[in-house]
Amino acid sequence: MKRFLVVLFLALALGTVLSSELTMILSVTGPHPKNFNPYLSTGPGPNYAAAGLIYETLYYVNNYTGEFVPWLATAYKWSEDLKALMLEIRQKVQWSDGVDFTVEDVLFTFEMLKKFPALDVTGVWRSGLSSVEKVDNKTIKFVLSDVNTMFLYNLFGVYIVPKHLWEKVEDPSKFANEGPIGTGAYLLESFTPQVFVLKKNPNYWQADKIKVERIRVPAFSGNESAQLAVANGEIDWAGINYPRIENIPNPDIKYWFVGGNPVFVFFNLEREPFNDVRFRKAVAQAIDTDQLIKIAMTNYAVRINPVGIKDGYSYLINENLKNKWWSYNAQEATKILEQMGYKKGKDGIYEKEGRRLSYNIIVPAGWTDWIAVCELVSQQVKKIGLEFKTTPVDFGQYLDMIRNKNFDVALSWANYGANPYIFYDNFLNSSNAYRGSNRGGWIDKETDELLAKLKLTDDLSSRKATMARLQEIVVNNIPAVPLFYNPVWFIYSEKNFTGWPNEKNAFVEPRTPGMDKIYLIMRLTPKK
Amino acid sequence: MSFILEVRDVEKIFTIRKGFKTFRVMALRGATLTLSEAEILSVVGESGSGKTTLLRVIGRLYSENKGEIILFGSTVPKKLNKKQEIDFRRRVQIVFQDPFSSMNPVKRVKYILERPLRIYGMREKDEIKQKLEEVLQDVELSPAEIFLDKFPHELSGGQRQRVAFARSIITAPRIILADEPTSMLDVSIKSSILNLMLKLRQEHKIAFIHVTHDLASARYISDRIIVMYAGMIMEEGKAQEIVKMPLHPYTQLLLKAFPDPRGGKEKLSNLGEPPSLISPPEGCPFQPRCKYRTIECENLPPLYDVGGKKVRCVLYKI
Amino acid sequence: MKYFLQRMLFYLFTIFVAITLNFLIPRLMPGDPAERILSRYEADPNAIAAMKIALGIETDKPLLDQYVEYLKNTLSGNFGISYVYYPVKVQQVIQNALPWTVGLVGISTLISFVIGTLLGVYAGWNRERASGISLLMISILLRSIPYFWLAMLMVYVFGFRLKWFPIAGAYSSRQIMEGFQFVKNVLFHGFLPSITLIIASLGGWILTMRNNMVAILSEDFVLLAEAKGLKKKDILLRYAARNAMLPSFTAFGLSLGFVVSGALLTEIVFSYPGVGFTLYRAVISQDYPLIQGLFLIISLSVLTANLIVDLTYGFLDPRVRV
Amino acid sequence: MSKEPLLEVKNLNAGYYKGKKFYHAVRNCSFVLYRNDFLGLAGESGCGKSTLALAMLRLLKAPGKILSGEIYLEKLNLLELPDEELRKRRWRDFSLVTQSSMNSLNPVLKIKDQMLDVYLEHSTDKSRERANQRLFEVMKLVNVDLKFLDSYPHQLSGGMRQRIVIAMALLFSPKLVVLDEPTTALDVVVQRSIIEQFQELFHKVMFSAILITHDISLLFEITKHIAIMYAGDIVEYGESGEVLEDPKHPYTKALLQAIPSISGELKEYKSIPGRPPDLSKPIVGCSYFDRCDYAFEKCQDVYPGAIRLSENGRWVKCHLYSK
Amino acid sequence: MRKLYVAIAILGIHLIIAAFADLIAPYDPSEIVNLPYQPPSKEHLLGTDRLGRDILSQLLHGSRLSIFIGVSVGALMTLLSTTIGMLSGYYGGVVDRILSTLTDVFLVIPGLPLMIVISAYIRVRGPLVVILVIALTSWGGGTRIIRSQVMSLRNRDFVMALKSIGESNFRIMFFEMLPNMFSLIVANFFSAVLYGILGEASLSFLGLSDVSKITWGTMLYWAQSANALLNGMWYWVLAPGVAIASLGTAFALLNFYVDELTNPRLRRS
Repeated sequence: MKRFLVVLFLALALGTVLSSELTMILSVTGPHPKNFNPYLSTGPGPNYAAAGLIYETLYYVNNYTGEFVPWLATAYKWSEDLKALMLEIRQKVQWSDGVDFTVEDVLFTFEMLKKFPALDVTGVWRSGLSSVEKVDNKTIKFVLSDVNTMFLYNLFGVYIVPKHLWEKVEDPSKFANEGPIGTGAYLLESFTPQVFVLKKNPNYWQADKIKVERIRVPAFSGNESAQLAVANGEIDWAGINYPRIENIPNPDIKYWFVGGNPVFVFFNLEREPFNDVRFRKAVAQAIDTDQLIKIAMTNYAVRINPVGIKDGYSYLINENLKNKWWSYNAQEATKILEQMGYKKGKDGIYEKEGRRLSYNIIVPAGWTDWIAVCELVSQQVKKIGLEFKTTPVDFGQYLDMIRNKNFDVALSWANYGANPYIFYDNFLNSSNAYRGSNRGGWIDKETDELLAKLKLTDDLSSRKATMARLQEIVVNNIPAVPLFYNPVWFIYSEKNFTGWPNEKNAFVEPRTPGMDKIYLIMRLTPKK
Repeated sequence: MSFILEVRDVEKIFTIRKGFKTFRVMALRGATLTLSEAEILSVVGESGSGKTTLLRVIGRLYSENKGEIILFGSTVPKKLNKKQEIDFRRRVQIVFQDPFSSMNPVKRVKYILERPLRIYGMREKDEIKQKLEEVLQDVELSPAEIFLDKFPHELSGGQRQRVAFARSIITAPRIILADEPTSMLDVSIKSSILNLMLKLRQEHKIAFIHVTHDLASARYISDRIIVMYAGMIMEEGKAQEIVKMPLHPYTQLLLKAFPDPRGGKEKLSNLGEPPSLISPPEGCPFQPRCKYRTIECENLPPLYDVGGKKVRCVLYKI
Repeated sequence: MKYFLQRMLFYLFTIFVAITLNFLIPRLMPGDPAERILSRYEADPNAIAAMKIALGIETDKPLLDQYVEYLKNTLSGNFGISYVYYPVKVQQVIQNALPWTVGLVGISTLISFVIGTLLGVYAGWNRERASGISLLMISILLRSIPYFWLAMLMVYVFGFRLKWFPIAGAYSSRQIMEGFQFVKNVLFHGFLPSITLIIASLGGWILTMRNNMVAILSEDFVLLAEAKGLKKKDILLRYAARNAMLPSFTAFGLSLGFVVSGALLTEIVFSYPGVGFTLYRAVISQDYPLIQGLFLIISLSVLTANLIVDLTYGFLDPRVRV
Repeated sequence: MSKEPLLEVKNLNAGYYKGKKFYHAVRNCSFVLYRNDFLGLAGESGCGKSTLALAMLRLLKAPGKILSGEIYLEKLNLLELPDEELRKRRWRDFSLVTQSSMNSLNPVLKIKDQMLDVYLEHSTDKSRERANQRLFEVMKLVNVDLKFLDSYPHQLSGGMRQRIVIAMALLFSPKLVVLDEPTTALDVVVQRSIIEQFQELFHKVMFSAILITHDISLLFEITKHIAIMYAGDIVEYGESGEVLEDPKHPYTKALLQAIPSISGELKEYKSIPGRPPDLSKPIVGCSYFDRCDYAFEKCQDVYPGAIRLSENGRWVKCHLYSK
Repeated sequence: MRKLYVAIAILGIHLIIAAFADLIAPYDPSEIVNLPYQPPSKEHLLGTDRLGRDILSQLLHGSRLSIFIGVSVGALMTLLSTTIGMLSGYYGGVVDRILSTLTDVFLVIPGLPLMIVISAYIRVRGPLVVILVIALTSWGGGTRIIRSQVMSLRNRDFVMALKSIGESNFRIMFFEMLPNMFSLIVANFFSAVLYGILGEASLSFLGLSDVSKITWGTMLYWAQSANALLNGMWYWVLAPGVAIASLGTAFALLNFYVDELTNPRLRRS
């Protein structure tokens, strides 16, 4: 009844539908909970909209280009010893309730994160921040306990909230923030669990760049209905998975799947025979990743190279190493196994000393495309005489098994982060062994030292040299077999807006959760 | 001659649960009786009179709340152990009212008859077979082979009741407790079962306690009759005498009510219905319906001896 | 009165069992539920750390203490905070979902029960005729069809192919509607799931009622009603159906549990934002507080419905009236 | 007594299907019921007496079936009457009291409502007042307190229920009341009081009755005429006293020999050996043939027709009495 | 009678398919034999799935596990409900009060939500878990029926008669009474199998079973997750559903047939 009245009220208040209105699907999660707290990221929903469209960060880090775009801060500067960071705060910015945005707000935000670690989702305080100080009305200083040049990535993930409102909140980690007031480009205009609408903030500090008047976010409770809405051309931007999207007959509907996190076949490096690099190499050469992408991922995944460096960072690739990059070669794989002393059994599976090369490859239950990948991988390795049995397990158990080193082979991913440095740290750092993205447990002193070195400098050539050595380690040792980048789902319609990113106009990773949204929307132009 | 069975002051109360309340049903109040060798004793009464309860208490299907049952001079314990039970069951057998339901419909006659023997320890195949044939002859089902392989539903009611009797005599018991053995049978074969009982008494010296509501059958086969009402024995005496000269007003009523084609009946007026067993009337249970009721009936009279008969009525107070 | 009290006691006991099951199941299962939910956010270790604090997950208390606390919380209606809809409270999530389920499932079940029972009366009365036999066969067939599959076919045929009805949701999220238009829209969205539910559960009702009718029709009082020269309509309804309904009515209460189950799958297929769909979402995203809360609410509503059926049964059957 | 026939059943054949088998439960039955007559129909279980009762009131439902025959109620052939016509005559002209009173009342309706259902259905005067008045009358007739009108059947004792069923049967002073084992489930004393009640009514309210029971002693005691049924057929008919004293049919004779009696000399009772024939199989000659001590050749092959024995309507179906 | 023949015919076809799936099926059901999402053609009568496996072969092979799970659930449920119903009905008194309260509790707690909740917590997935979860949450109805039958049997004279010859309770229950309830138990079994088949399909459809095993339920799960209907691959959804419904119908018919036999009041003349 209540909801009915709300809808009724909105209907009367709103009147006609405006032309430059963007309809987008942030994610398919069912009815919207009224939650505009940008820090609460457990369930995707209106809080996704809050992050970026209503609240903003100090800088926007473009993961696609690696570019740092000044946002609520206009400049940053490291101190000589790289232990302090000075930020210039943008002036003449107002909160949407008319109060001025000041250094105090920034200070308050970081102090709040310190007080409520639950809100510190990017981990600024956990990655070495020791204090935040206001220098003057324009400048704020971040003091670190240790040198960590990667700190920027933690820092620029924090959304700044207004002090004058949030200081009254008793526990901001349980604060749903139903009436959000931010510095961002949009204001909450109407809300129902089925749909909420954001309208342009007329006082936005870069209001002239915003041509999208309204953003409508309908709630979809099921993939089917969301997909149907997409197919019917009702959606301008959908961050959802759509199997066989190429079958949609509507010419306006386009998609661009940029590579996200890389997917690997991980081995438990503590176990035989996975601790033998020859065996790992045999598996790597047995897998035809093109086929995986084409069939299991229905062409939506993005090709990966053996060192896992994305195109945007190709300048980091160690060209000298390219001749050592391996590729699909089943005969070579068989040869390696033979050399290792394995003999083919009656069933065509290699064995040595009575041990068959038969292993379970674990994959989270319900992740249907990955299960498909596993099935295909099994078929591929079977051809060289290996048996990988697809074993979908409950997700919690899956992570448990990896964490407890209780697996042989796993299909899993590594968190790429903002750039290849972060990716390599996630992927290879022994501190991330089993618990983090280093799922196979690659433990190597040299690797760890190289990764530490990356944090101590912000000099590109020095980083490049370190990266080159890391790539060598990866290519020589194959800690895991990279298969492809998982797609970032991005479906758009050219019916109402132009300026979308795509292969030809690749300026952003079009993700829905954070700041990428506003960066993208600023580049959209209504058609009429 | 000593009695083979004595029942002394047996009381049986059932508790039934209805919602939160429990009710005590006074099914049997102070029943006392004796049984001599090869005697047929009929217990007559309407439904709810406690006659079946009495039989089942004696037959150890229920255990009494009070009182004593003495079999061959020794008291039968309330709870029998395995050995006592077999010993008891061997000597005392029960025949049930409904031959259509007193035998497991999915078992053959052979199995039904064999079970008691096996329970009581007979293992020899030939011995068992011989025994089976013997008892079937005894109950006049011959040739035995035809019947052994039949299922109960393939037999007529009378035949089934004969099988039931065969089962009960197979362990050579001394007492058979027969619970309305003819009430479910067709009129034309009723008497054959009665005759069978007479024959078994004759040939095997088996004593019967025969529970029935059919006075005519009771008169026909029994030596003595006990009349029960509302869980109590109201009158006891020789069968012929009870029927010819009933003493207790209830017995008189029962006899008058009993259909008799030749009886020019005097009219009974509407005489009400038997009392509730949960809260039976004070004193004589029959007094609310009794036309001779006096103030004295408020107290329960004892069984008076009146010329060889016993009767529970103040009219016969000496 | 005694009867009611006894039933009440039984339901209280059952609620207690349901609550306890709810408490025990996650704790009896191997693994730590807290860890499991957190591990979803492994993507960023920083986020996990933050989450762990936010959700305030403590697991090292003795089981009994946890139980007592759980009982206290549950009885005071505090089911905790949903993980998926954080920081929304579980009871709020349920409150949003419940009206839709009650509306959709309640109405459909009632309609199905009424139609099914009437058809059952018909099938029982005409059990020798072709019409009765075909009704019987249809209900046997309907009983063997998975609810969700029927729902999928409905979506495909009437939603996707013919485009007569929307395929999902409780009302349109694309336009903003005024009063009557909104009601119309809700009814329009509810039509297909409702029809699915009605058809899918119809078989059971027909079968139950038909069998009851067949049994009752052989009773003496029905024969006597005919001997009395009563009209066929009266015999059928006042004598036969009136009595045949009694077991059906009890079955109605009992099968509410099954209806909720059936509706659950139907809700999922139609993405209908009711309790069942919310449960499904909670399960796939391992939102344990929400799972627990929902299961409790589902059990409670089924129990309440059962209780109501029990209480009203007395009005239908004088024999249990005290 | 007027010898005007009220109900005439002629060559009635009926039975029921059990699986594929047809049980020919009523074979060639014929009898006459006179006005204000009290006819007893005696037979053992399975002899077809209940089928006959239902068939003659056209209440035999599938799987039961009437094969052939004629049933005249005052010259009106019930079997040819249109359904609606028959329905309207039911209970006004003839009523039925069935076997177990336990099941003959609708458990969910008050006694009063059940009575009103019938009364308002058939009465020309639909006024409630008149209806209530009539209800009170019949309740008084069977000596039941009016307060029980507001009871549900389960609240009454068996005897009470049976009285009410009888009261209901007399709502319209029908010409014929058929009582199918009305007292079987009751204790002797209650049975006696109900029978007495009924006899009284029989004298008070002029109607004819057919009493069906297996309790032959009772039947002989209270009815005017008696019909002995065996294997689906009435084998002997006559005044009760006459049949009792001088049974003609060998079956009747044997039956009377087999029933222990409460009075008279104590003698040995003999049951009838053998069992009745299988009704699903055709019977050519006399159905009692294989159990009969007097049977001769003809009995096996030739169906014995009814042989009138005396002027007062007594007849028997037995070849012993054919010339 | 015709019901019986129809049921036996359907069941027979399913059993034959299940037994000879290897011979009948054109392909290995888990082998990738073509491009994914192929429409029906001569090579693939029901097309291929998202991996390029033959859907028809999956349908044929799927009957094995579907039938196995259905029958196992039926057997387990029947075992549980017979034993509990028997003990509860035979002993009466306190035993009965405890057992029948337990039964009632399980009867009113909604089964599928409970199954889903349990499945959500159980980490191990597989046919055995599915069987256990379905059977352990759903034995209440059967138990009630058995119990009431036992209670009516217990008061039959033959049980009294057996007690009177000193037969043991165990023998009375399981050798004497049980055969009398045979058809009831069989009817119970059939309806439990139906329940098991539908239950498995439901759990699998929700992805709560081991979806890498091929059953009709998991086929529907895959079809749904591949958006089969919106992509016009209706045959992928239709085929397993028809298979479930037909097998279910066979058991429902058997159940009804035996029910009619058992319950004379339902018997058709």
